[in-house]
Amino acid sequence: MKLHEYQSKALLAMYGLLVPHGGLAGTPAEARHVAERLAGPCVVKAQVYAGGRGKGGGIRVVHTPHEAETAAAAMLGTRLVTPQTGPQGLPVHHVLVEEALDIDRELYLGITIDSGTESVVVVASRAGGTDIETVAHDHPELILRQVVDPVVGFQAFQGRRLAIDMGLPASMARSLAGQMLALYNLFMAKDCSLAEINPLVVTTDDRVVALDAKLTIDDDALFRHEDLAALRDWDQFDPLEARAAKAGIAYVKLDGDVGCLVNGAGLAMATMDTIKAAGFSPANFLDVGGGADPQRVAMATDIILQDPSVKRILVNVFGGIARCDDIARGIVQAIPQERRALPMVVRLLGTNLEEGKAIFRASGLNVRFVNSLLEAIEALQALTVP
Amino acid sequence: MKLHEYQSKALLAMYGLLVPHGGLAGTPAEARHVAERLAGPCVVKAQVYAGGRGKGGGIRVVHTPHEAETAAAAMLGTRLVTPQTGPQGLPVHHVLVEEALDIDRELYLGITIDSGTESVVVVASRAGGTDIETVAHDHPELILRQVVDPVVGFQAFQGRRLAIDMGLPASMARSLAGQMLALYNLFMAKDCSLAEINPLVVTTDDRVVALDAKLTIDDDALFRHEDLAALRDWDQFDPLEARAAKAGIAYVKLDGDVGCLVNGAGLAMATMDTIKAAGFSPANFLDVGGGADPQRVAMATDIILQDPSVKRILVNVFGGIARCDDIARGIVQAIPQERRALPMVVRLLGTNLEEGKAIFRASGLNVRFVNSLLEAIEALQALTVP
Amino acid sequence: MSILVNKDTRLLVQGITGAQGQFHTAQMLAYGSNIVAGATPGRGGRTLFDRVPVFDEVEEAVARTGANASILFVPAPSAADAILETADAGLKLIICITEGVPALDMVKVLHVLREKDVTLIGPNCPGVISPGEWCRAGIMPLDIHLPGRIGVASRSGTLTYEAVHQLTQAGIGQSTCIGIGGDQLVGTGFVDALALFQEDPETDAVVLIGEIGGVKEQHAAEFVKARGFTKPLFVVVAGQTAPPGKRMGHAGAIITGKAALASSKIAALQEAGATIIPGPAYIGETVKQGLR
Amino acid sequence: MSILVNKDTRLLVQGITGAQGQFHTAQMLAYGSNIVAGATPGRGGRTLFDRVPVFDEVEEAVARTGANASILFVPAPSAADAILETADAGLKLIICITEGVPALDMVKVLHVLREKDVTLIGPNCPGVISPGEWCRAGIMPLDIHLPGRIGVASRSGTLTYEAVHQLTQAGIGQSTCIGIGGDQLVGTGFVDALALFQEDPETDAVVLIGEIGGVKEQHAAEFVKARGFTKPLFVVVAGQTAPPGKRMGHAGAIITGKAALASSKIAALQEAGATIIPGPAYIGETVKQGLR
Repeated sequence: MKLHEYQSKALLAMYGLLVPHGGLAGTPAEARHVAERLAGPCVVKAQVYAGGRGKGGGIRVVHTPHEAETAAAAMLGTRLVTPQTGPQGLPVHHVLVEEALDIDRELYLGITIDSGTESVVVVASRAGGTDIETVAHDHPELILRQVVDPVVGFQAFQGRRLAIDMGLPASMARSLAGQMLALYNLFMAKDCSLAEINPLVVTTDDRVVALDAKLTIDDDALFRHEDLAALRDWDQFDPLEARAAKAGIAYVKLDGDVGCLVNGAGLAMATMDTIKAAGFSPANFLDVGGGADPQRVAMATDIILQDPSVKRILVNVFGGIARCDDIARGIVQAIPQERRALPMVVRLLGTNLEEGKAIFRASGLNVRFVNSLLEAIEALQALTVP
Repeated sequence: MKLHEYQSKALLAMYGLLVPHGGLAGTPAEARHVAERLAGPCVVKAQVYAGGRGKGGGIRVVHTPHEAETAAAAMLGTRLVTPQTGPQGLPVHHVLVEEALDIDRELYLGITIDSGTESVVVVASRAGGTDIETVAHDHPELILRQVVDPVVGFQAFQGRRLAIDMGLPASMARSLAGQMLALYNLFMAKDCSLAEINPLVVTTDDRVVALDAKLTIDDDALFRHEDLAALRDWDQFDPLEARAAKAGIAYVKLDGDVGCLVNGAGLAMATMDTIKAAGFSPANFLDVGGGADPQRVAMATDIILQDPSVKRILVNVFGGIARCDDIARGIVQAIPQERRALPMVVRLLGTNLEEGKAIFRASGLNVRFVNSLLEAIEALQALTVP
Repeated sequence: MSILVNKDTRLLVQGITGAQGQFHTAQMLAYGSNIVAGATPGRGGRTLFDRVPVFDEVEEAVARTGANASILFVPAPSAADAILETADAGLKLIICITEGVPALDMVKVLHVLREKDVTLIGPNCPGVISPGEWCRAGIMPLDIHLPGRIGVASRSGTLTYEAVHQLTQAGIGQSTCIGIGGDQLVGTGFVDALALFQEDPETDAVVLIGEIGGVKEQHAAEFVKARGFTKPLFVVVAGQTAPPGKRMGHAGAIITGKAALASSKIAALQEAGATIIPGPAYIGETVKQGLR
Repeated sequence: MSILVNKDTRLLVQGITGAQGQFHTAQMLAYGSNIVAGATPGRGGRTLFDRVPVFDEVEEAVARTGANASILFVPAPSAADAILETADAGLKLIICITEGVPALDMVKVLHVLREKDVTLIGPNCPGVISPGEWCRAGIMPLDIHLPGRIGVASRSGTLTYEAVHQLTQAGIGQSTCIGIGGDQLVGTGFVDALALFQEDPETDAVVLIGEIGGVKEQHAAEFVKARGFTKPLFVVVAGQTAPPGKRMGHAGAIITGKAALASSKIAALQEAGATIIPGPAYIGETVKQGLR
């Protein structure tokens, strides 16, 4: 689960990291008030679940409270489009107004879990302020890593080593190591899957400040962080994805026209690959999840149908536990009268297969049954879209 | 560093353990007020740094607020003598007034560090409410242990296992495991060297409550627990021991008449053994600590002299780093005119030995120099006490 | 023969009294698996299916029944505790079906298991089945497997079933099928699975089903290149059409960086000498032709 | 020969720029120890005593000077970090003089060191000296040692010096003297020290100086009984007159339970066949007679 920048920074501050002075504003007037309080040049930053905001006009440097108000007015209530949001952008309901700092260097600091070493790793780079994946690709030597021993946790010496290897003077290594330890403590305490400060800046007066911050909490650990779980901002999701997520369905909107309904993430991806192999493009990724009970199947079907691009549907439920009649009932129930002609290729495996087929046949839906992925490819190719 | 029962219980409660309702009282009237608020039978408990309070009259069950006031009046301002305090007892400045509970069973729960496994161990026993060392000696099979893996910490299954092996019903195992985990979290967070709940009671309505609690904080870790360090109650120390501790001198008052001043704990114990071998008894254990600078030596000498039992002194400073003239100066400076005749056996090794001897000789003190422990034995035996 | 589980596997089911645990215990018994005990804290003392005694504690279950492997259907918040309890009781094979175990729990648990030399399959996996041994320690459909000499290893559940189904339809039997689990951190990776299949005289070839995300397939490729696995290897990688930066259901199925792309994985495995299956629809067909 | 340190020891001094570090570095150099580098975070770049380069990081110090052992004079709050840094840099012998390291820090540090097969002496110890090799990695007085063939192992600092002094006065030289440290948790115990002395062809016998508290002496007795150590062993246990329940300076020197009593320790060691020295005053005399 992503957190907004302002939420991430509040946690950073709680764990002892320096963040710029500032305040959250939901209206242009509030933005002006924050800027008045800060008394100096400020930065107005749109709060959305995406990076690349600078390129989309979501970060503005302002010099007066009036400018802050104007900048906030230009952002609030709009949808911000950045290289990471897709063309529809994300809604801006809040802006963060912060003091502008005099920056000497921009560093990168990130913590994540590395499956190779099965450990938490702290990643740092002197090349902060830019896209870290680009740095990793173009200048891998600038990406420094320290693997954390789970017995003792992150150690100060590792922080000093990262600081020195980033080219910082030894005199600053200790304080930077302290900031890294603080971020590590936050990462562990809040079950983060990613904690990223980019850039972590060194100011001209040698303070180390988190200029931006991005925390992602491990969804699987939210059961022990009810306070954080409550922070999820559903407005930042595609409405269909949000609806699916609330129902426990993994759904990702894509740009093709073949809707697909599958159980299991791996099989769902394989089904998308199969759609592509047939010469089409998937309209979505959809994993209806374990059990595939009728209500969930109906909900999943409805979500697929809400996407206006969908011209045909491929159902691929590999049961064993799943009852085919339940699945058929769920789908039939969810398809409204006016969409009954939508061509569907259905591949079911499980108990009560014949009963399921009978329900489909009785429904009047435009269904073609197949027994394998190979047949599904052929069936998709043979479809005539009305 | 020991904590008082009420301080320990406040920490327990903070970590989610159940403790009896109650309040601290510094006067009989306050004790009455607490008892009025609790409205029911209460227990009045003297707050001293020692166990065995029941045997010394430091724990009284009362049935009315008036009785609570009377019991508190009988304790407050006195010195409580228990089997663990020595004959001089410890001063009672506060009593804890708590609700009396209906008890079904009394368990023992303790956490400490085991040097054998180099791990934290959780110890539990169904034989709570009694001296656990006696239980360990007479019924070792009643002492259950779980070694904690430092990677993952104490696990719920270990708690359930301890609970079941203590004979508790499986239905209670989970909640007891939760209490154990809470105590473990406290132990780790506060750098305890001992966390003991004895008894941990199961009430007749199946609540698990810490009836008594004893936390000892690792002195070496107090640098990261300033809040706890401030809780040290110097009134609970022998005044000489307190003065020594504040100066960084390890001093323990004993019941012989040979004062000894030594550097190093092991050598100090060896010196005590040597005093015994000479047919005398040590008046104290005293490790003057590293460096043995003149101020510390003077302070240590003064502490020894404050003990009226001291009839002779053995100085054993095995230097290398220590300068004998410094040591001589420290001792000479600390001995007042009227004690100059006190017989002293001095064994010094280090630089400037001759200068040190010269200072002693010039001082008029009654000093006999020796070169070895064997000579020290002979010298002690040859002493004539004025 | 087979790897990991066989006729001598004496299986303990943890979380046996839950809905999923009971359902799959019935299925495993129906398949022929030798389930000797169940365990659920606070629910010990009963007997399920007229033959499976349930205990409060794993230690007791092991002591009383000689269980030598365990399959876990416990809630995700208790999974770390249950795995550690099982390892503490001395079992050397633990199969964790549970989905949604926090990643930081697994960091710690795996560290302990590596020290103790315990094999963990999963978490978030369909388990292991050795059809020729009639041992199913998992949740896979009962009727898709065929005893034979091909090993299957996969990160996905239903995609494993798909692969097995295609193999069986093509008349190709399986020695053992392992779902290693969809999470970023799992106990047994592709490399471990390949090493086991390499040593198994009754496995002739392996079908490996990869996915986008992570570098597990690259590790497998390195292992093969280093001659750790020398039998024929057939590979399909799902998610070739998944767009970057989007989370696709599984915790691990998110593309970040080039290594995580299906194309990078396929290239690495091809370079290592594996036969690349052109797409998920062609598993049975490709393996059948490749084994001729 | 000797154990742990010898002529080939290339010593790093951590915390070299502090008062204690500088003082003892001078002393060690004076004795003849081969000190190749120093390290203090934030103080790198200078050279001390005209010959010892100081680095910010242990890793760099090792890489640049080939140091193969380290002695630590760091503040107690940084000791765990410094030990871990040293182990991470690949050194296999770490001598931690620092006193006052929190016990829970040591629980974790020791767990890591055991995994990495690193030998730690201390903390809270006087270090190690091999007189015949002119290598002093410690803080013991310079002028009390005599090259020879007796090993000394002790929990106490000054009591070790006392023992060594008595031996030297009696004309008995030492191969290596180890102060294992006064804390409850130390890296190298009596058992480890005895095992090393057993293997050292130039050590003929060992003097072990125990103390009240803990069970380290009992472990030594068990090791001797199990024939892990078969050379002559002389033992004195300090604190026979210390009253129970009182903390005597050292973290570990508190008597709790019967095992912690001097008498229990002496009985165990006597049963194992050790020669019991009647008191701390008689170490030189007893060993001299025993060796005849």
